[in-house]
Amino acid sequence: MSFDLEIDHRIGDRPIRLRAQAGAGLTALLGPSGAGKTSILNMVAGIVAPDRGRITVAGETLFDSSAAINVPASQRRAGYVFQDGRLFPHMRVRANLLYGRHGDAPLSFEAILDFLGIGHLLDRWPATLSGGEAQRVTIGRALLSGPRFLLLDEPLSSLDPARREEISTVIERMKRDLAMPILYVSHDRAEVERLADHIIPL
Amino acid sequence: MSFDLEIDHRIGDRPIRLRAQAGAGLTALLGPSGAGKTSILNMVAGIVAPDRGRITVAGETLFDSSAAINVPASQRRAGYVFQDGRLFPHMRVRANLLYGRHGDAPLSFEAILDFLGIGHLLDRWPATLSGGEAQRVTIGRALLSGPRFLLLDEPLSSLDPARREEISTVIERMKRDLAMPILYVSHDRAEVERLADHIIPL
Amino acid sequence: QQRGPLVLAAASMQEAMNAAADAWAAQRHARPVLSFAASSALARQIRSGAPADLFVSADEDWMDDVERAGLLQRGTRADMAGNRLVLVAPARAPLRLRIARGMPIARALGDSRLAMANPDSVPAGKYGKAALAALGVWHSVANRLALGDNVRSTLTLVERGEARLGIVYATDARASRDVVVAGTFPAASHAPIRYPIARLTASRNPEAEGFRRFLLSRPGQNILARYGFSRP
Amino acid sequence: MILSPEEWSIVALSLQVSLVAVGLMLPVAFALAWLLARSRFPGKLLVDALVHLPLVVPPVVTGWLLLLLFGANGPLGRLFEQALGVSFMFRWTGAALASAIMAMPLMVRAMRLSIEGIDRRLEQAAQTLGAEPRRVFLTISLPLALPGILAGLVLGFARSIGEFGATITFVSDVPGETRTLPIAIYSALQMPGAETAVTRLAVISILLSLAALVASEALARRAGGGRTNHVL
Amino acid sequence: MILSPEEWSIVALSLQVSLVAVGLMLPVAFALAWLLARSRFPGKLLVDALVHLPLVVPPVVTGWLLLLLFGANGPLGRLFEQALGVSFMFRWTGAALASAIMAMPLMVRAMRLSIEGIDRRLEQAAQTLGAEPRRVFLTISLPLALPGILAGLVLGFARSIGEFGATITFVSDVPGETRTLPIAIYSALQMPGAETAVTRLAVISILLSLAALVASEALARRAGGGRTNHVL
Ligand SMILES: Nc1ncnc2c1ncn2[C@@H]1O[C@H](COP(=O)(O)OP(=O)(O)OP(=O)(O)O)[C@@H](O)[C@H]1O
Ligand SMILES: Nc1ncnc2c1ncn2[C@@H]1O[C@H](COP(=O)(O)OP(=O)(O)OP(=O)(O)O)[C@@H](O)[C@H]1O
Ligand code: MOO
Ligand SMILES: [Mg+2]
Ligand SMILES: [Mg+2]
Repeated sequence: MSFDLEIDHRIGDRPIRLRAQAGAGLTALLGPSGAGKTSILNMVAGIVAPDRGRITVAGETLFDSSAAINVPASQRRAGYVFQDGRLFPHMRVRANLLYGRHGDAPLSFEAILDFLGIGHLLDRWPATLSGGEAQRVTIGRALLSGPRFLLLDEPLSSLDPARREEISTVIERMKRDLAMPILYVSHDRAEVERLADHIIPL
Repeated sequence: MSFDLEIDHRIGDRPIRLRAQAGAGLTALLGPSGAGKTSILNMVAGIVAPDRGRITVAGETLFDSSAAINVPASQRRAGYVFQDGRLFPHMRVRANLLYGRHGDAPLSFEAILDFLGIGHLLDRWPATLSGGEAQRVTIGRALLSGPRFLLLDEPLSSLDPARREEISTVIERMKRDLAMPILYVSHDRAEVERLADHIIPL
Repeated sequence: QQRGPLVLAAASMQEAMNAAADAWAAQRHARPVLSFAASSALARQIRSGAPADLFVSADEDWMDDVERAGLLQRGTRADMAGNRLVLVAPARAPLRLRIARGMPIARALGDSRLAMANPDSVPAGKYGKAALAALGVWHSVANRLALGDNVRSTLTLVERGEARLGIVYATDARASRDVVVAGTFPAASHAPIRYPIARLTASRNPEAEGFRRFLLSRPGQNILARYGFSRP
Repeated sequence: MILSPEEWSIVALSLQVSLVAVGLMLPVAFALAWLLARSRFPGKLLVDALVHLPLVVPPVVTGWLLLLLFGANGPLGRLFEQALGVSFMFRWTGAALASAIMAMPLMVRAMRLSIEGIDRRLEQAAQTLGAEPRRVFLTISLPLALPGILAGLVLGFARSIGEFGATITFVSDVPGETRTLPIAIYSALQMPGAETAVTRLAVISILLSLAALVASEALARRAGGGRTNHVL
Repeated sequence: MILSPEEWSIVALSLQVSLVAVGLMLPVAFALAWLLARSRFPGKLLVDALVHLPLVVPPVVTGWLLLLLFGANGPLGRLFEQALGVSFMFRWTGAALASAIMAMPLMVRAMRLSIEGIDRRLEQAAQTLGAEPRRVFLTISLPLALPGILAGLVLGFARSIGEFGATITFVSDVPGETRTLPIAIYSALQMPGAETAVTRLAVISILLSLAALVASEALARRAGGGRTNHVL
């Protein structure tokens, strides 16, 4: 099982409830805006603790309210590409990319610069990046942190088709060659159909 | 002529140069990430002054470096949907929506709440909105400001297909029924093909 | 070289005490370390166990306070200097007033105020109030006062002409070029003004007693007199 | 704790002085903070240094400078008297002026810090929505700087409630006009054995600024609303 | 302006006292600011009030309280003497302690303001990248709070350079140990006619803090880099 999720949570006045198991490969979370997709990624990443439930990724239990297990976010080794970027504004692009660097990174620094096309941005401050440039740096930062699984929240929105294609290829390679579990949020039907092995509707 | 653009600008070490004229309807700006699309919208909106050039929208000259014309952003009446949202964090959704309210708004407050599906969010703070919810509020705020033209920077990214469909319909209606000039940035080929009357490649 | 004794002295004695310390040092003694502050602050420091040698107070009350706390070496308290109280006016608007019973001080003030130190807390103010009361004019100025936290701030107000009259010590008036003495209060109109000195029980410096005696000796007294202090 | 009538009047005066001081300084400090945060101009460093001046020199020096400038014989003092009929000497207005000047650097710094933190892109967004500069300032910049404004108010008020040195040097201690809490406290501190009175007055001061603290926290919470995070 | 050897030693002492005071207070103030910004706990208001205390009560009262606590007979004074061999009375260490306490409220407020402005989502992002709390704090929170830390340092340093009332009340005016710039200024002010000396010393103070100002602005600019706007 890649993901075994059992989540009961209330955010504001909206209840979020999910029971899902997904096998190897890429699992797409599908649902309308506001359905709770980002909230679920946050819970799997360990940023938000569900009110109740259990979260198991690749056989490891990251959270279990009944057993009082809650692995800290810093030890979950999720490669989380946030919907809202969250580059560190006080570090240049290079420092952002290297922030979580980990020996186990599936791709080398150079390879990542290359396929994301961000080699020329290394000395820039995040505030000077265009929308798509910032998004690519965010993806690079997550991949360089040596993740055991990926949480991708609309990672390809605001990228041009050529770039999209390249990054999709890399994502496919990671799930195939590295057997990396991936939880993927997107509204693009074509994208989901191409990439997803499982779909969890919300 | 909807848009008559003649722009020479340097941002950081990247030169942005554009000569384009586009007739009535929706004009799509197409180009890879970092090509300068957002920068151009900023210049048309009046947030950034080009180093040199002329910007005319629907016959009105908003900027002309040779004639020292530079209409302030507040008087250009652009309905600008920013790539990065920019909701006012200290105002609730209602106040955000009404901030630029103008008698000439093409759609009533209720109609906008309705087709954007944000009626239930009126009393919420922007910080509690999901990505798609925030984006819809941003669109609503721009439409309610009684714009004479629209600047849309990837307005439909991070929206689910159903919502996307509805908003596309409204955008089409505005350009058709109100003859509103629209400058549109998107990477979604299908979207552009459906909506655009003219395409400016960058 | 051995450190000189630490002397805590009232701020108003600064120049005179410095001169005395220089003279003492010229006799091949270590120069005393002089520390000036308001007598109240010094007394509190002594009470909190400060390791000092001599205390010179501008005020008998604070010396009494320290004595009651048992912090004075028995038999070392003595009156070191005296002073006179004067009425001063700005040099730019000089004024002479015969200081006597029922003097027209209120009229002399006009719409201005009488600057003096706070009679509840500062010694110069205490003496000033007593003197005005003895002359029967306190009530005529009681609501026309500008009270300072020390003699120096009173002096400044008169120097600047913000107050037409002020009550300060003769030593202060003498040191300032911007005020003139309008009159000197009769010694009988207030309690004698005395600056007591004493050695503290915390004193360890072998030269402390020597310096104390020097201050009370004829050469020491002559130095103080140069700065306008009278014999106690 | 039951206050005596005299204590009440001191408290009332202190409040009046501090509120007027902080109230008057608020727009001035904000304007200075804005200028320092947003503009580059020759002499900016000088303005910055002048703003910090009352923090850097001891309060008595500030009081002395105020006396030179705003005394009845000072150039600005004359101006205010003639133009507005406002005089400062020995008046509560002078105490308020001294407090305001002493509070200035604290207020400016806090506000400047918040102004520098404003996300300029939000101001641009407001412009494109048709807001002219005035409206952008009032509805976007000002509310976004609110945390700094509140912090500045708290710091300024606390400083005012505690201001002593500049006030007494400038306008002296005139009961009912300039005898604020700290001046009363200082007088009491100079009297042996008046520690109880000091403590009472100090506790009153603390309670006053506690009230200000609570009020500001409540305001901050109300205004804070959902602002803890920026979104998208 | 050429300084006399005595003036040089006063400047050196002032710098030593202020730098030690601000340096020692920096971590304490940051910890307090962090606590007040991030935690909710019973008694938080009390801590907040205590932090503001040195601002609210007149400096002499703070000095008096320091004397009671840290004097040779005070409970904390004894503790420091026995545990660390550090004594405060009449020593520059006492002047530094007084300065640090007086600077505290300003430093805490400025830092707190910046800490409250930190975007928590960035700290979360760092966590998901494998950073444990310590690293998140050092690499994200601390640098993001830098503008407030710098503002706190400037305010604290300026306040230290100007601190007078608490210092003289606590550790008196001892040349070479506690005679900092403001105390020297005060001494000079007590002597009629010493206005030139006062002005010289005041100008030195101002130049010192101007230097601090310039240094902080330069630091802020260097650290600021591209931080003026948050992005995406
Ligand atoms: N301050 C700056 N210094 C250097 N380069 C800058 C600066 N600001 C922007 N740029 C560059 O200018 C280019 C144009 O940016 P712009 O935001 O207009 O791109 P865009 O076409 O909107 O891209 P995207 O589709 O990724 O949003 C980008 O390459 C960006 O990195
Ligand atoms: N503090 C809050 N109070 C009330 N409701 C909240 C709060 N925070 C989030 N919500 C709501 O929780 C729901 C789930 O949000 P979430 O961000 O998970 O949605 P999402 O599925 O990612 O949507 P999108 O596709 O638009 O990004 C949304 O409707 C949002 O408005
Ligand atoms: O010399 Mo004093 O103790 O200021 O009156
Ligand atoms: Mg989302
Ligand atoms: Mg863009």
